[in-house]
Amino acid sequence: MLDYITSYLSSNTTPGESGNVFWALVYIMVVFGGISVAVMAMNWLERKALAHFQIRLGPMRVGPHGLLQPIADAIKLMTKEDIIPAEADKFVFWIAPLIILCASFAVYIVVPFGPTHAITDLNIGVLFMLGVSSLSVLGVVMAGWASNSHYPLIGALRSSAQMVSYEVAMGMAVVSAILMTSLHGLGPYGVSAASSGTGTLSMIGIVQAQNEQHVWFLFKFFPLGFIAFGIFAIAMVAETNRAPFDLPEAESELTAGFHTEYSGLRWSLFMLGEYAAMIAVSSIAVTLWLGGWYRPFPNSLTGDTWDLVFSLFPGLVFLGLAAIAFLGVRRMPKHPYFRVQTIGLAGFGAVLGLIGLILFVPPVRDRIQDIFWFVAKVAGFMYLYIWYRATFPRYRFDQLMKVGWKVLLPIGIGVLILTAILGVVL
Amino acid sequence: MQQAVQPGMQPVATTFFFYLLSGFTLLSGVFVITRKSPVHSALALIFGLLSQAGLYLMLYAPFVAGVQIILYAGGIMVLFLFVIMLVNLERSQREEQFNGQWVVGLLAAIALGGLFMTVYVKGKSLFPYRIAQPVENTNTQQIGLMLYGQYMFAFEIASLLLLVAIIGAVVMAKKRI
Amino acid sequence: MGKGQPGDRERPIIMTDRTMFDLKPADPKRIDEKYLSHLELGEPDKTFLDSNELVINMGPQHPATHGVLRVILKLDGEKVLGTECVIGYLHRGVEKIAENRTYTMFNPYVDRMDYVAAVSNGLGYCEAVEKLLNVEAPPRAKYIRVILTELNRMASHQLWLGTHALDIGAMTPLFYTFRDREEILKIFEKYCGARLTTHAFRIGGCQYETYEGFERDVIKFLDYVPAKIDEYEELLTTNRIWLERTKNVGVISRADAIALGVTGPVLRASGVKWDLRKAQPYAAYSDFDFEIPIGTNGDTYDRYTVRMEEMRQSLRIIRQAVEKIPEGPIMAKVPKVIKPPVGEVYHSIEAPKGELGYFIVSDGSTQPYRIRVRPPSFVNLQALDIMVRGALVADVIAVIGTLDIVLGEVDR
Amino acid sequence: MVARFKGQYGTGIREANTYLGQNYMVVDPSIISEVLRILRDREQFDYCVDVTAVHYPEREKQFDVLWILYSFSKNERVRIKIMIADGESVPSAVSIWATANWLEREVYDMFGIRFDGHPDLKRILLPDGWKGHPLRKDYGIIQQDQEWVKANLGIESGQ
Repeated sequence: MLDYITSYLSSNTTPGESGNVFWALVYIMVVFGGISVAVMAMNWLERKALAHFQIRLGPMRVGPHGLLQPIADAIKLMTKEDIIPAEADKFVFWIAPLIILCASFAVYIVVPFGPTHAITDLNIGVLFMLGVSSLSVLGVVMAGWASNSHYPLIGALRSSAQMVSYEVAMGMAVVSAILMTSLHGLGPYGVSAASSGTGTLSMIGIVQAQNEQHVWFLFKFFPLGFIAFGIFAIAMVAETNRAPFDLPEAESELTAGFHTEYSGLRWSLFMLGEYAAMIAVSSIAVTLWLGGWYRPFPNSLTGDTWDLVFSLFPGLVFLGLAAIAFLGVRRMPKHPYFRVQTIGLAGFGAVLGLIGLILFVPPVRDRIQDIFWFVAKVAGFMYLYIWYRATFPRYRFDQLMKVGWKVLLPIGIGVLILTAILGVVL
Repeated sequence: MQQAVQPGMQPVATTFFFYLLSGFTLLSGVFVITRKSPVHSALALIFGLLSQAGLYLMLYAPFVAGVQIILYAGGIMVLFLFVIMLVNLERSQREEQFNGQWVVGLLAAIALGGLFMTVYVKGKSLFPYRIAQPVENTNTQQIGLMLYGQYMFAFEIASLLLLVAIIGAVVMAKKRI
Repeated sequence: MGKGQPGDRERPIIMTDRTMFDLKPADPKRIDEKYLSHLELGEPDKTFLDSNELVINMGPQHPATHGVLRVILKLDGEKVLGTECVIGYLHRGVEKIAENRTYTMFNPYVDRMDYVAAVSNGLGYCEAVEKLLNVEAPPRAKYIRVILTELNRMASHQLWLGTHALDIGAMTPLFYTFRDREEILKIFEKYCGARLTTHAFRIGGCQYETYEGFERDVIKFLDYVPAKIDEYEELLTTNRIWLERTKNVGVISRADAIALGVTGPVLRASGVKWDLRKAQPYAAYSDFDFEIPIGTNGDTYDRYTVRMEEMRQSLRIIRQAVEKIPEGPIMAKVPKVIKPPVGEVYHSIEAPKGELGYFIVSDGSTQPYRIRVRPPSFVNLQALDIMVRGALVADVIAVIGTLDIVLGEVDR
Repeated sequence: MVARFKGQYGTGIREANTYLGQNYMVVDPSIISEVLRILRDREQFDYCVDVTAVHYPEREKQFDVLWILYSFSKNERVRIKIMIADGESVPSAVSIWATANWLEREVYDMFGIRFDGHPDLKRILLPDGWKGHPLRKDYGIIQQDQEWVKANLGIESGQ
């Protein structure tokens, strides 16, 4: 049994690929645990960032600068009464949030945090991702129907129509990205070009293709990559019912969309699912267009000096966070009431500083590189989500569908065709 | 670039998973028929399709599994659920679930049972001896080649058919657009 | 669509088919049908699969109706066929109370009608009674009145912008506008002790002399705010989605606007260049020069630009007023007990929402015989039905926001 | 303008003068709708500011119904008044100015004056089942329709 475990460590493939069930389970635990922690952190970040956009402070009371707020929310939701409407369809009502949760978490199986740090490397990675993300529509529709009242039903139908139509646009953008993996502009027939490699659907393959071609797909065939990325960015926001496209939860018309009748822990499952879907979709965007786990400018700024500089980044980031925490401690009012909070914040700062120092230790530094850069890029997307939410008013439903079908789709198909032509012609 | 199929790839089709997935498929098949409310049977159908996708994976056909998830579970079943919800199904729920022709049902069951028995008893001799040899490159590429290579014509006809169907649907639901 | 009861109850498809708070077991379909019976609404056009025509009740407690307004919408799918406003939930019978109060006692009631622009209500009432008494407020009092009314117009428009943007989905303007509105309320509080229902004026002039830091505060405010208005504009005016949600939504033509008696920014957005402060100047408005912004095609976006420009014009007026404020008494010689001669008078001012008029009939006693208040919001709300026909449900919310109605004034 | 009307209607125009700079005209109820139409078309009083009423219980013609009009072009305001007894009805001005719809409904709600020709004359501010018209002088200020309150809200009285 022991060698079964250690045998995997030597091989340089993903656990799923090497069929090693034990390590696959470990990876799943790590990734899912990481995602839930990320969701909690995202919850805190969203409330604080949104507040500072709107010149207010956001949660300050629970823990220093509201740091314990997500935990307080979680406890509150767990202890809240879990109401099931009288004539609701018990089974469907119970299973709907589960489906949404499974759909959004299933995407992480293929998300590559590093060359070997992915749960498995399906050679149909992207296809699997598209398929699973379309499953969450089922959950939404069922949630709306099961709560057996008109507002959630209309909200559910609206949001599922929105998700289905933006999935098509998303698919177009993704296909044009995959086309880029194989077309180096060299081989006459991209697909069968035996030269440097065949097109691939596997996520790790795509990232490695970007590295080999020394260009992020965002900048490949200059305008096309960018437009495809733009379409994906818009479609991904609509796919997760966020920011300008959060019509189903538009308070002004329908009360709260498909999860109106849910409460307590069941409702928090929806929130967990929504945030997980957000992180999942932005990690796909990072993989496809921003060169997965490679550090920025992997090829142009090569040489060990640059490697050293970039490798220091993780440590510096954590030390910076620790500095901000200590700045907060210094600015905390001296009143005894705040003593607990100052100690808490100081402790938090110390922990961050410690992590920062550990990250400078060479062996740790190399191993952490891939994961750090991937997570940093995804975090950038998260901030984008919050920024959208603060600035944009809401689309009306028919405008939303118009943008989906009449704007994104034609451009998507156009980009697809142009990429193919450019690939063959160049 | 990693090869399509490494020689060291352990067989995914461990027997445990096989029985598990086929069991799920059968179970959901039964549920589809017996459930009283149409939404429950639709859910059972979705579950059945997903477990079928798992079976495809075991036959080294990830592309078909992916398509199965996207098209069947993600696309068609959503439309099923839409139709079930929008059309007011109260009357059908109250009708007698199993109507009279159980005699015909019984005959069909016996015939099918006989077929299964013959296959089970005769075993291998019924089928020509072929083992599923590993394919030379990835399943998706193979399908891509054939789809756009040999069966190009059929592919175009199918897309034309779909186009006509879409236009028909639009005309049917058209108000004065 | 809902799950059928085992029994054979036909389930009508309307929002409030099972209201828990329905005291009388009246059939909900009958109540809503009765309201809409008179409107000659086109039958929803039948498509191949017959569409279900829906009666939705945007009830009194709805997040987007500014106060207790109930709008019954007859929908064909998403499109609005017709609306019926049910108002009166906030009716306090102000005009009946007026007949049993003396002139000075009625003054605070006036602030409670349009609680967002309380100062303008007070100004209208005091000037109407002064006209009845044939008394003229001293120049310094007039200037103070103009400054406070224009500040109040600014505050009312800021509140409108915040809530209107929130209804359409943009959350941030709400906080920007309320932060700046706070400055104005501080000035009111320092001057007359109250922030919202200020009761700042008396018949014949102003009650209080301006506190010594008044001019300094107002000037500090005048220097601080223009940049902030640019901030609102920066956030919304060129915002793609904002344009999409407001361009030609709730359009009302010039002729309809005049026929429906709509006044204020809503009328000016339809292209009618008419402002009471210019047409029939009152309270020292004739001494200041300012423009009247007008719109072209009377849609929500034009009303937005008109009100934003009006905010800037108010600042210009206040600046001129503060610089040219004369010295002198602030109260005209008005008898302790006001007994106006027998007669009647109609006086109206330009409130932030539109023309606010007072028609006072006096029978020579200390109590007015009849006071009729002409509320701009009540008449503007009447135009909702025309503006919303053929629009979508989301637009109804936007149009209610752009009409800038306050229910206290609609119901009186 | 008053001279033109006097010439046309003679006795129909009861009285026309100005008080505190605001001119008003008292008209005979029978010809009120033509006068209003002429005022709008010929005299361009295209904006009907307000329709209201005043109750004088001691007079035999108890109610004064007023139309306050304003003309954009001439920047001028005028008040047209008619005197009617209790129970008489007044021709509705909805066909002339659309704004009169709700204003007349409120006058009916508060005074009980019926406007014939009005598309949908019913109470606007008070609940439908309410009895009595509050703004009449004989309607006491503390009196309040107990019976409606008991039936609908199930409480003794609003006080």
